[in-house]
Amino acid sequence: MSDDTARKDTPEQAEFRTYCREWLQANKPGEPPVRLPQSPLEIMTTEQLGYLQAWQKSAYDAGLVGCDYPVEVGGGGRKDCQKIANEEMLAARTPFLPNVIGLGMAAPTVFYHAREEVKAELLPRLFSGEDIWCQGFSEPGAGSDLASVQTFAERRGDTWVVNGHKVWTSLAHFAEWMIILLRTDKSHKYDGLSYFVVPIRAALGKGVTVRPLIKITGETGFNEVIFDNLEVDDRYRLDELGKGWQVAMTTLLHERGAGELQTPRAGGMKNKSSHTISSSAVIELAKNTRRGEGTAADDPILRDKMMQQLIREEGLKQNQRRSRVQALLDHPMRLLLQNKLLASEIAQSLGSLALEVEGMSSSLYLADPNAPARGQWPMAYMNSYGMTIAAGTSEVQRNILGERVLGLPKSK
Amino acid sequence: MSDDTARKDTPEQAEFRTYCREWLQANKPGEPPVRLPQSPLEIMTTEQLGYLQAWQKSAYDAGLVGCDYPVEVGGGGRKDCQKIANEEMLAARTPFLPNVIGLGMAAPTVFYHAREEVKAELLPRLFSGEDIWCQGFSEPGAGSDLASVQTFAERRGDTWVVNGHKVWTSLAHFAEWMIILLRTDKSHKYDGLSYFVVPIRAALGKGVTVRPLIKITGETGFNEVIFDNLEVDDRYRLDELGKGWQVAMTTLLHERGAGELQTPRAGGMKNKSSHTISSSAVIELAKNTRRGEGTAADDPILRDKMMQQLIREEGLKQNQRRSRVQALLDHPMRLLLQNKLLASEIAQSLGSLALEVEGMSSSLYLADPNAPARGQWPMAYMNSYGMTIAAGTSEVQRNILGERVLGLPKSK
Amino acid sequence: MAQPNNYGFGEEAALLKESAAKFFREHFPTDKLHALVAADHNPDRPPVCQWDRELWQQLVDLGWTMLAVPESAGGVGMPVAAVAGLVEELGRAAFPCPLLGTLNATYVLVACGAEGTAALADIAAGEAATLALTNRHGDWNPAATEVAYRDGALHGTAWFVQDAAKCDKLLVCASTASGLGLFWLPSDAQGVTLEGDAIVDLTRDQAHVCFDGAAATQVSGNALAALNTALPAIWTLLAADMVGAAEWQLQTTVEYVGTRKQFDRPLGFFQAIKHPLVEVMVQIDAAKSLVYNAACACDTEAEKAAQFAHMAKAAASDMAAYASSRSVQSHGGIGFTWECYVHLYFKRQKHSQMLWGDAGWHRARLADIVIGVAA
Amino acid sequence: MAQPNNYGFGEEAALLKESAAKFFREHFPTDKLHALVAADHNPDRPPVCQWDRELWQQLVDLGWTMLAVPESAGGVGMPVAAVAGLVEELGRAAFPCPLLGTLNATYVLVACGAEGTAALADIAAGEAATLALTNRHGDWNPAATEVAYRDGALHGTAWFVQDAAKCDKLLVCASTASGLGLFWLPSDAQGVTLEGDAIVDLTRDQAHVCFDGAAATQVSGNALAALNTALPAIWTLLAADMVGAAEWQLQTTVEYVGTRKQFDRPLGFFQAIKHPLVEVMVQIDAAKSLVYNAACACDTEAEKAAQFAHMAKAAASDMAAYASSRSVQSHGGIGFTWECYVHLYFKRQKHSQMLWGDAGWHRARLADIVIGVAA
Repeated sequence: MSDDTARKDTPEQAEFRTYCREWLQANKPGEPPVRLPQSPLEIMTTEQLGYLQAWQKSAYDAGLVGCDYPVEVGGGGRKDCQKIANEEMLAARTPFLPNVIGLGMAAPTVFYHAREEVKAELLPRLFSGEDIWCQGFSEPGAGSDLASVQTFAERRGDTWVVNGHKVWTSLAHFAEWMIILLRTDKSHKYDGLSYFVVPIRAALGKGVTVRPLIKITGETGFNEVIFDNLEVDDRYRLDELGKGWQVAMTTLLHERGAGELQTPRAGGMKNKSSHTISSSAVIELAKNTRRGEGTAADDPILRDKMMQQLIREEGLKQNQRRSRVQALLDHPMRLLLQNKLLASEIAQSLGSLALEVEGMSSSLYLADPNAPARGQWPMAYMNSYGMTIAAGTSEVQRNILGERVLGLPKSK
Repeated sequence: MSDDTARKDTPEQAEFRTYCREWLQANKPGEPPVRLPQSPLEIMTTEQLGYLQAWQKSAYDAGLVGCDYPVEVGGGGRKDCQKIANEEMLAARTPFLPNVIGLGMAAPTVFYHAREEVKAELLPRLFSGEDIWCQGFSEPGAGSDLASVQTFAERRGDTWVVNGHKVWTSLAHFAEWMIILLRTDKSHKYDGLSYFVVPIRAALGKGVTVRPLIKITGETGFNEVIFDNLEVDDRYRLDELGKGWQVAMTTLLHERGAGELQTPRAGGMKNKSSHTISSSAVIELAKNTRRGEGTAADDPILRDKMMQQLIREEGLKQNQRRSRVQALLDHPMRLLLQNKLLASEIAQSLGSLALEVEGMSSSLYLADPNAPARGQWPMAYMNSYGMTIAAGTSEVQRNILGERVLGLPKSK
Repeated sequence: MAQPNNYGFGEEAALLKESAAKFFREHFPTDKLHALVAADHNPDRPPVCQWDRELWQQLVDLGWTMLAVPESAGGVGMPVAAVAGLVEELGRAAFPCPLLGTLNATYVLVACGAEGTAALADIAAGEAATLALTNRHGDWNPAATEVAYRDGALHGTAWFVQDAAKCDKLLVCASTASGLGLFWLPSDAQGVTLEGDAIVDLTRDQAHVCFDGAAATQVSGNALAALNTALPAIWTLLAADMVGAAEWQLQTTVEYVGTRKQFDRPLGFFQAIKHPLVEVMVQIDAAKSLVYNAACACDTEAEKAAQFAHMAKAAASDMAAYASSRSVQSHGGIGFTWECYVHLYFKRQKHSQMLWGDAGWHRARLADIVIGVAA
Repeated sequence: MAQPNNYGFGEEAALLKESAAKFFREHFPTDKLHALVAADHNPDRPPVCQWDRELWQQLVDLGWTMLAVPESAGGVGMPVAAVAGLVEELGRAAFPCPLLGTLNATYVLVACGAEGTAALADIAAGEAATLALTNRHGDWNPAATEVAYRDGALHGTAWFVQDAAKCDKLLVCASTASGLGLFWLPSDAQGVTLEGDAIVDLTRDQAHVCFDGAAATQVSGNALAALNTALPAIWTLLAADMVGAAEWQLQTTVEYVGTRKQFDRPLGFFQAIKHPLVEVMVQIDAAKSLVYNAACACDTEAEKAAQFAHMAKAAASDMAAYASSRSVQSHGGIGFTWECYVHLYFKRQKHSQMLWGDAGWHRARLADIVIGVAA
């Protein structure tokens, strides 16, 4: 980190930063034994997962994960220290934390809306990564339009009986728990929704079936989950009956990085083989790609496109920086709500540019020894559509921005 | 014309083509005494109009205008000969015909929907160009949404009393007659519309006021027309009461070149000073624009953009050619309905490209002696917004294509 | 000479296009394609060649592989415009087969004149062929070939050879003592090894072909002249394939968004979905019009053929990228799954975009013709 | 050295930006601008300089023209980041005045070191200045200047001089016996003729300045060094002006489409209108963020200043083109009329896009820095 960042630390943060730095120097894991996926959502093998879970556990035990949560729920009881840990883990180029849905979406939602004893029961193993979490919002009939969730929970005394079908549930095949949006009342669209946490692994064959969905890349990694009379204790309901939509907002807000609590983040470690997804990687690719007499990096049109890409990336980066400078902001959500749209579309144009740089070699895929960058670019380009579609398509993001920020009339 | 085209002529067409060629050789007007506008809708001075009216009159007297209309209404009584005349007039690079709204929109509408005696009264002087026509569809509150016309016609026996406000009426300041969409019934949106022809020049000060509107280019040329108790005889109503919307469709269909009757067209003549609006003109511009050591035509990025432009132009041209090859068509309107959208957007990107080629010199406007191409490109670029907005914005065109051709559900 | 108004696309051509459409509709619906090529989803899957040999044989028996072979050489001698109609339907079906390669070889052999007739007879006899002239960098300049002809045999490797595993013959561009030559040989000849590539596109196979002293018949001593004559038709037919594939993408997507509901409306109600699909249609139509214009130029206006073919392939490549992108995006989550057919065309189009030069490559060459070579 | 997280945009800067916003809101609403510059619509109108001298004087009295002058030279010595905030508000008001020119001259003079101090004193004393270094082809490479200094006087013509008619002083780049030099002289000096240009932009004046043996004070013998130091700030401030102008375009258009009804709905209901305006906002925000990043680099990270300023101006130019286009299109027919204010900003933005290099020019230079000069 730049000293400048350090300069702004509180005494607690400064002391904690030093601690993190020293611990990471001593304990950062070495070169992984397996090819690491590009993100936690692409974890495909138990080898990958095992290696990453071990890392999260050690980071948690050292106090680098969940620092800002109270001690009672398994947190570190510190103040504004997660960002310090994140900065140091990123600087140290550690592996990423595998329990990404748990840390980014489930933890804050459970923390703000679950009963005390449930928090104490679930959060420690979530922070340690021992329990992987997944999310059950989307359904075959409810994609962008979350509120039309049909999966139904019927009350039987203190038990709920769940029937229905969730899709795009990343990590479900590894998950112990799922945060889930359920319909408890068919007569109201929004107020008929309630929010639960439900067991997955423990209930396999006992009301829960997990089927892998295959992406257009050929990768597995996300799933459909079918509920057939799964019984869930009422204690696992979050907040009041019919308040599911409001609870889901907590989840989505934190997913977009717009929530109260800092999500624990680590990463930066790459296999020697693997490549980052950024314009600088494409520039490197171009420098190493022969074009006529020279390289693709000499082609004026590709140079122009690579600079357009670089400028868009820097713009997003500077948006995130400016979003913390009050005097240069108007609408509070204006920049935050752009993050997902920009990140996903920048990734998409980057992928398409990389294929243009590779030219005919972009036809070569993972298993081809002659594929540039081991065929990651065609895969990255295809995966970018997961980003522009999942968690609210780009079209929905633009509606949200037009309506919430610009105040234009609703399009629905 | 290519011999190939000639090869396809019927005997009547072949004989008429020869006649046109000979007449044009003998009677094509010489270099105009005034700067010609880029299109009839930009006619600003009576000098320009006078010169062009004289030309239309002589072409009409020679039988080159209105050839396919029956003799009774002042036409030539020929079959499929207007296209021959058009081809020959274009090939001969004559001036264009000034009464463009009359020929393209009013004539077919009057012909299909007016009473016999009204046709005989109005069409001859329309064809000859002695009477200039204008169109009164748009209103301050009815732009793209034509059907919300408010200008009201109240019946008093055989007379209609018109009150209201029309805008974007090109040529109104020269016009003798206006085709106009009026509301005759406030209780039905579509069926409450009726279609009339109303006098303009004769009624100035007697119920009609014409005010010039100024375009963002600074040019005048279109107007707003205010009706204050203008009295119109019922004979000037076209078709039945409440059928205005259907009649307007005849007008718009012919405006889009999708109608039964071929619109008389001429043109191609340029002042020595004036420049065409096409990618080849921009390529010329680039060749004559210094850039560093070379010219703008050596800049790879500009070359790429100029070729994109050229390809779009050729694509539109080939669309029009393919639209007459049945075996290569599916939906009958699919290509025709794209014409306006493509032509206007191609003109817009062309203008913007020309400014990029000119660089800092694009800051110079008409009166500047150092302005490239006499400052026509900044003006052309600005005028292109007239094209993407008028007669149904590009947004509306896309709705029409999506709904009528692709069969997608209506967006309204 | 001027082009005929109707692109020379007469009744015979219309009939051929219709029967091709009918043939693929009946014999090769998309679910059959998916079952044939998408059984194994593993992204690490090794090189593989998946096609329906019987169906291909029917296509050969229909005479479609010899359409471009002149009657003098025992073929049908159809104009490029008519062949483009057939290829458009082939693209719409994304039918995995060596037809394009065979047609490409045909045009090159025709341009070789007398020396090419024997080889053309093989094609007229129903053999499939493909071109081998690209180097490891995917350079489309034939002079960059890595294959050399010496001592009566070919040495070196040709890269990015399309549908190689489906072909009986190879038409190879190789450097010789006296410039670039073209050579004809069986793909299973002594000294020829096909190294399959592991590619993204599931509807094609691709290989780099290693020549280690393979005997071959020279069919031209002036490869550049022959190729320059033939390439416009080659570019045009690939563009026709892309137009057909894009029509499938548009139609399939329009059907989906017309029925799939979100926010209590069919997706197609929303202009954010509708207008991009209109733009797809607009781009398809321009590319299609440019394809038949280029084809017609190949048939009747040779001096304009290259210029118009550059336009057609450039337009088709940009169009295909956009059509593919919208086909997946408009399908939403389901479009991101292997089960949904759109990825088959998405991948085929990506491959076609780069094949025989991407949009920028063709525009750069067009500029050299229209503007003149840059100072 | 690293940049401060907040761009060094502290309380003082925030205060300045607010007071500037307030000043223009109160003293120069858009109707006042329209009345001032749009009285004559004639497209053939001769060159003209229209501005509000009194209001400019108030701005001078507020000390805003000497903000960038170091305290040592009698100025305020504000960081570029703070000045950018002021210029953003100036752009939002499209206020016709020579502030940008004066700031540009200031940064160049500061970079001239000791030789520049006397000239800086003129600016600190409230004089307005502008740069004169472009040739007739609008080449942004100062070495291409057509002005030469010989026998103690300037000869030749400087083109595309901004707001020349509003300035007291000129800062001229001229070739000398010993390389490129910078010269300072009164704009009404003996031997100086301002030839006004007839320009599209109604909110600026522009001239080509003819020097015919005009005496001038040399302020630098190494113009390139001084300009290379100053240009990043110059590019950044112009980009800030464009961001402010675009915020006006966005806000004005959003208000219009929120009220104007078509098909019984406010225009803004339609995604074909809404989503492009969202895209305008997204592009404004990226440009704005890049502007303050570049400004901060000018203040604290000189070695990155050029790189970040190229990004800012490139992003701002593309953004301005799009924002202008959507502002007119979304207004429909009314947006195409002289009466509607949007054309004032449309034209100012078009001018700014080209001024000091368009997007492509800046990206090409950025590429030389980031990728290295092409082989």
